[in-house]
Amino acid sequence: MATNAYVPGAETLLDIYRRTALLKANDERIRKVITSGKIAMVYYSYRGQEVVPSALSACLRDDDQLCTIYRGIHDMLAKGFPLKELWAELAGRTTGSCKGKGGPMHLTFPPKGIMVTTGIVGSSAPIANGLGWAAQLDKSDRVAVATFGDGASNIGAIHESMNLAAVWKLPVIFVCQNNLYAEHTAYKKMTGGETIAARAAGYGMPGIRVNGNDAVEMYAAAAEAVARARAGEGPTLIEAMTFRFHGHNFGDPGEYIPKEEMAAAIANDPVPALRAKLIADGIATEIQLASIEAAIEAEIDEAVEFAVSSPWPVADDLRFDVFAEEIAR
Amino acid sequence: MATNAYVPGAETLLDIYRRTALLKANDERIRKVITSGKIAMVYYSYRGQEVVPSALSACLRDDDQLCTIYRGIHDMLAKGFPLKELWAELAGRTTGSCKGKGGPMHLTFPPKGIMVTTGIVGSSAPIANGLGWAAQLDKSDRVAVATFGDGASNIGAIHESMNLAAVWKLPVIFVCQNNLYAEHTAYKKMTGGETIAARAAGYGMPGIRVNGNDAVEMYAAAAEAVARARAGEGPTLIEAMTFRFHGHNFGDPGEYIPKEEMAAAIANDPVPALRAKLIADGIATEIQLASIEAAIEAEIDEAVEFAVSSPWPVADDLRFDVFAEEIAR
Amino acid sequence: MNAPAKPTVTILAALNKALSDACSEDEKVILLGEDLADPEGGGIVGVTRGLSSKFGDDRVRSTPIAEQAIMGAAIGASLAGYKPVAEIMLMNFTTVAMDMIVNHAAKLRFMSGGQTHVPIVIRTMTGLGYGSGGQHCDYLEAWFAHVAGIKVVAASTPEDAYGLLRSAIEDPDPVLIIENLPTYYTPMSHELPDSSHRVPLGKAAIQREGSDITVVTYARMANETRNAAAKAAEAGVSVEVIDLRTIAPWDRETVLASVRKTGRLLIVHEAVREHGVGAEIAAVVNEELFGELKMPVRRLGGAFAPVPYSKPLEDAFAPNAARILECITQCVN
Amino acid sequence: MNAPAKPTVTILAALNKALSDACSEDEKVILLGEDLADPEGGGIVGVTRGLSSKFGDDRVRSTPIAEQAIMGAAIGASLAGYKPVAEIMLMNFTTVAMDMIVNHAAKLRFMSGGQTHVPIVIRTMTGLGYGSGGQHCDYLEAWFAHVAGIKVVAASTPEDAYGLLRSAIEDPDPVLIIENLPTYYTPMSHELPDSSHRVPLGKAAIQREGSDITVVTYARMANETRNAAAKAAEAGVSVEVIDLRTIAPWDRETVLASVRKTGRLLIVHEAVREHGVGAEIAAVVNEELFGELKMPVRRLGGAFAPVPYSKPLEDAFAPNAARILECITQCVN
Ligand SMILES: Cc1ncc(C[n+]2csc(CCOP(=O)(O)OP(=O)(O)O)c2C)c(N)n1
Ligand SMILES: Cc1ncc(C[n+]2csc(CCOP(=O)(O)OP(=O)(O)O)c2C)c(N)n1
Ligand SMILES: [Mg+2]
Ligand SMILES: [Mg+2]
Repeated sequence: MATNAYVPGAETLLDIYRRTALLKANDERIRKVITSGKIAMVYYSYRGQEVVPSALSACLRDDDQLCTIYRGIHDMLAKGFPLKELWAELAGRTTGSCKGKGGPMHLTFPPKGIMVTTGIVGSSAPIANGLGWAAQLDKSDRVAVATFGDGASNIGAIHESMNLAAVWKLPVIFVCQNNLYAEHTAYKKMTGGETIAARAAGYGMPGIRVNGNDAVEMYAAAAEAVARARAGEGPTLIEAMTFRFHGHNFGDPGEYIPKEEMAAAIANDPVPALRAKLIADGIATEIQLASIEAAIEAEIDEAVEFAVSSPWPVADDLRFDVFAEEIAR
Repeated sequence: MATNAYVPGAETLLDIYRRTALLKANDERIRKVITSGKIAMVYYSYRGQEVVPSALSACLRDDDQLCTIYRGIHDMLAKGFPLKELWAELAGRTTGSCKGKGGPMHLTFPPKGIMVTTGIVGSSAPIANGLGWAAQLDKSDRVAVATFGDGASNIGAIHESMNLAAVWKLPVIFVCQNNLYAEHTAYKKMTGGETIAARAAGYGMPGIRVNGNDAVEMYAAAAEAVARARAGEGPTLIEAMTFRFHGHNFGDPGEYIPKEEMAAAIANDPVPALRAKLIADGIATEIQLASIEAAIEAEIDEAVEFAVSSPWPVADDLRFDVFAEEIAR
Repeated sequence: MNAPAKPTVTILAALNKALSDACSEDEKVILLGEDLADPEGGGIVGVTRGLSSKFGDDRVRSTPIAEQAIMGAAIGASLAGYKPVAEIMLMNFTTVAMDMIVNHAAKLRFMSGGQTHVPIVIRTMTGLGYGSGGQHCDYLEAWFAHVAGIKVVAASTPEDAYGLLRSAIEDPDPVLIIENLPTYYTPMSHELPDSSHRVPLGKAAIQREGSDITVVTYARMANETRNAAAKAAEAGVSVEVIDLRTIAPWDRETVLASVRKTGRLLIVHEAVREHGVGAEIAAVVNEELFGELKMPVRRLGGAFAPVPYSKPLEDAFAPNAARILECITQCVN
Repeated sequence: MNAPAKPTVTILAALNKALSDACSEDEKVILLGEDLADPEGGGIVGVTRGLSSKFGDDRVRSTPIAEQAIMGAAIGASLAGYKPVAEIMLMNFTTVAMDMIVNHAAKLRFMSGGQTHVPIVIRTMTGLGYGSGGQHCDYLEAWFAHVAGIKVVAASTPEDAYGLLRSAIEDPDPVLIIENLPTYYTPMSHELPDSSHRVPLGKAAIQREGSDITVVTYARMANETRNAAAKAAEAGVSVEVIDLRTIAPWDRETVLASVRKTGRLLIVHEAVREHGVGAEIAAVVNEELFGELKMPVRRLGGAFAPVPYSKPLEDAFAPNAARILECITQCVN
């Protein structure tokens, strides 16, 4: 599926791996920290989906902008969300990127283009269009990315957004992370039509389904879509096939997923697969990768420590950031 | 495009013509009555679109149910809305089908299956699904029809409805009357993709674009869709190409429509075309048709007279029909 | 002497039984919503658990994530004689379905001149305390109360949850039921309500009689108010606690009679205070009992802010028993 | 003696000039909405006529019929430094875009801890009198007033329409502007406002001073109230007319000062009275001026019903000058 123009080189693959390793380690740490009781939070694990945003972000610049969803910490970390501000926000502290007001479902970090995280299914896409419109007006070649899930594909906002983006030829990339489940509901059961990607044709927009767990394939699709958008040729829909290895949110045992389906997915865990490929292809050595991974763990240690030792907000903070002016008591 | 199974016979064609003649005469009368100042109302002329619902309704029974829109009096009359109750409602009288509370945008007449008329773009479709679900539960072979415009195709509700209907295999027929304009906006300008019909594929649903002004073609598409729905084989999207000969609503001069486009459409007025075909094919004589048309005029005369001589509602009527119980003052 | 048996029955169980009994007694009752059927776990908190297995997946259906389609399907089926109970998982998600609820469900009876009506129930849930943040914990009852043609109810006990839901299903008009996440799981009663139990819509409950001050409230705040009232009693303050149960139309007679007696009124809800339902109640009581009040009507409500994430902020957002008690104490002094 | 020249300037013209001036002065101002650009007629009532021709169709864009997409595009562009003015043709159509407005536009500043903000304006219109019926004439300002993070304004004169719109565009937070269909076309002023004219958000206007009773109102009802007040004056009753102009946050100081002076308050709006913004104003005034009022705060509002079609019903739905006068007369006697 990958055209030659968009084959990732060795350096790019290593870059992608670096991101996936960070994402995987971070997810594992979050679940550990929740289990230990150190930080309480609502958490939507992305374990298993790491390659999608890692390969995508390898095609993006800091000024490219992202609208993501509650299950989006992988998208953000891949795009460069700094760990300390992330963890402090998860811990609800004033040092968090959102001063503790947003939390895991509303993480924001504009310096890296992380503009909106929404807890409302489907609502990332309409806003990404506006970011794309602004890029057009600015005559910038930056792009906007909207990520959302397979379940979100059936909601009205997504339809309206894809049509508008097509009609206005917006530099927007719609990335549907099809992990085959929407909460407890299987993809097949709630989706008319075989693929989400096929719906793009109805808007006169290119749509492609790829194995999102394959770094090469995902990179090729993303790079092509980004190039199209930067060139002013309009939006693309990428349906990235993937899987989540945990329940919908932390605490959901995921009993609705057949055991064999889960086992097969885990057997194809994309992160060790990419790791093995790097070594097999001679792109990196075991020692190099282990040292990358160790550095990541250390960085996370530091971020967690920073977070839990930061101050809590106080009730009076509710008066600020509602409007530019403060709210009188 | 018509398969042999769904070619309308002579009687059916005459039946379709009878409806189109009624629709055309009724539209002309409404505009005349408004111009004369006899009745004031908001009015969305359907002149030019008569064949679509006439051919469709020739495939429907009284117990089949319809959700239509503000530009929907043609849909309703074709389905059997009685003229007196219609005109009295347009005139805002207590004898109107809705006691004067609904008006032209909210006409309702359940005995003929006319269940909902909505002024909100796109909102006919979600409700039609519920009527379809009820038919399924009743193990009835009745069907539900949602009509809407080309502009409505780009709103979220339509997307959600088509997907749900496909997934639940509902006996629903989605009829998009593509008159090439949404208010002042040309179809091409606001629609991603070549046709609306093509979007059906994205839901795994049959979708067909037909010349809605051609009784034979429209009938064939409608009959096939209705047969499919009655057989439990699920929904169909029909994109019926047509045109409106007047502005969006009464008073809109329609300046955004290029003169040549309008002239060409009027030159192909579907009602006289069908009339001429009936005579040419020997299905009816000029005398027969003229007598049908004269009877229609007389019926409309009577309805208008009934309407304007009926009593007005009084303020106290606002306390009723909000809930089943009356509202205290 | 034996210790009294611990309560075991929760609001969750009462709602589940109400839906089950309604489905058993009337085959026109049908259910739909995201993840609602048993293959999808019987609802994300389990209110509908077991029902699709019992009543079939024609009548109890999981849906795509498409709230407009959900509401439309409910409205349409109701027009054809069914009594759909539609779940909008969280109250914030009603924002994508307001057209269906407000322009259609609430108005079709009127706009059709009474030819059609929309006997649907919309079950939805909200509630803070779990760190869900700004888009999952809104209290929007005032919006719906402002709309003619739809009723709004909320329960604070298993008995009321059962009785209100059964009455709502039997009501010929649309009813919005607001469930409260943190109150689902608290064992409060000893027995599940009998299938004949009903709570009439429009009738408040005097949950505690008192003479010094009336507190009008509903949903989770009724529990907090009961606790505050118990504490106040220890300090010699006699609080009358009125749980509205039906938020719209609210029970003016019961509220006015109580305030006529006590001369003092405090209204408590979690929703943002400004333009909340407390405003309407305050306006009416002031109008009806002008000159009869011992103090101005007071209101406690949520902060004028989105619901925040961080625990100390979340805790500060809404009233609780301690703050209600403090306010009661101020009022009577 | 010459007859005074007839006024020629309408609210419509003032709005058009405000948008044009804003676009001229700040290239970050952009407009979008259905049928908004000149090839589509410059808006269905012409508020944006001429603007796409003047400022280009990159900045002034017609959209598909897709209110969620419209609002999303406005929000996104504002996050990237623009000042979008989005039109939602009629207020009832906000019901399909409430998620974007309430969960996103109003909350992003707060949820991002102030990192982002949403300086958008939403222009919408409503108003009865044309027989549009139940789905085209709702007055939903109370919904938005209940939401922290969005401001709500409405003008009753060309000067205020101009000044409020300019201020709204310059405001760093989302502002909803409610225009009123029947008031667009009435010539009310002699000159178009100067481009420096602003009306600060949050400040009411005392449109007529008086000593016997205060009437607080806004939008079309301000016009009706001015007429009623003039008639009342003939009968010797001195009415102070306050046009809120900003409905949320409303100008408590001005209202309280006036009611402190007159001792009487009537609130008038077209929106359904129950749970309308009048309820909040009544609640606050009663709380702040307890014991200082000569009569209970009264409210006139729309009937508790959907907006009806038939002329006599439509006429009966909302207050008008005659009913306001009647109520004023009752109040002062
Ligand atoms: C409008 C709306 N409806 C329902 C929900 C509840 N909800 C949260 S996540 C989710 C499932 C979404 O599934 P999908 O789009 O596949 O994304 P995934 O969680 O698999 O990443 C649902 C129904 C919501 N947040 N917003
Ligand atoms: C949700 C919503 N947005 C906007 C409108 C205003 N409006 C009424 S009709 C119309 C055009 C609809 O065009 P189309 O769907 O093609 O139907 P037609 O009028 O051509 O029959 C618009 C924008 C509306 N009624 N509802
Ligand atoms: Mg999914
Ligand atoms: Mg059209």
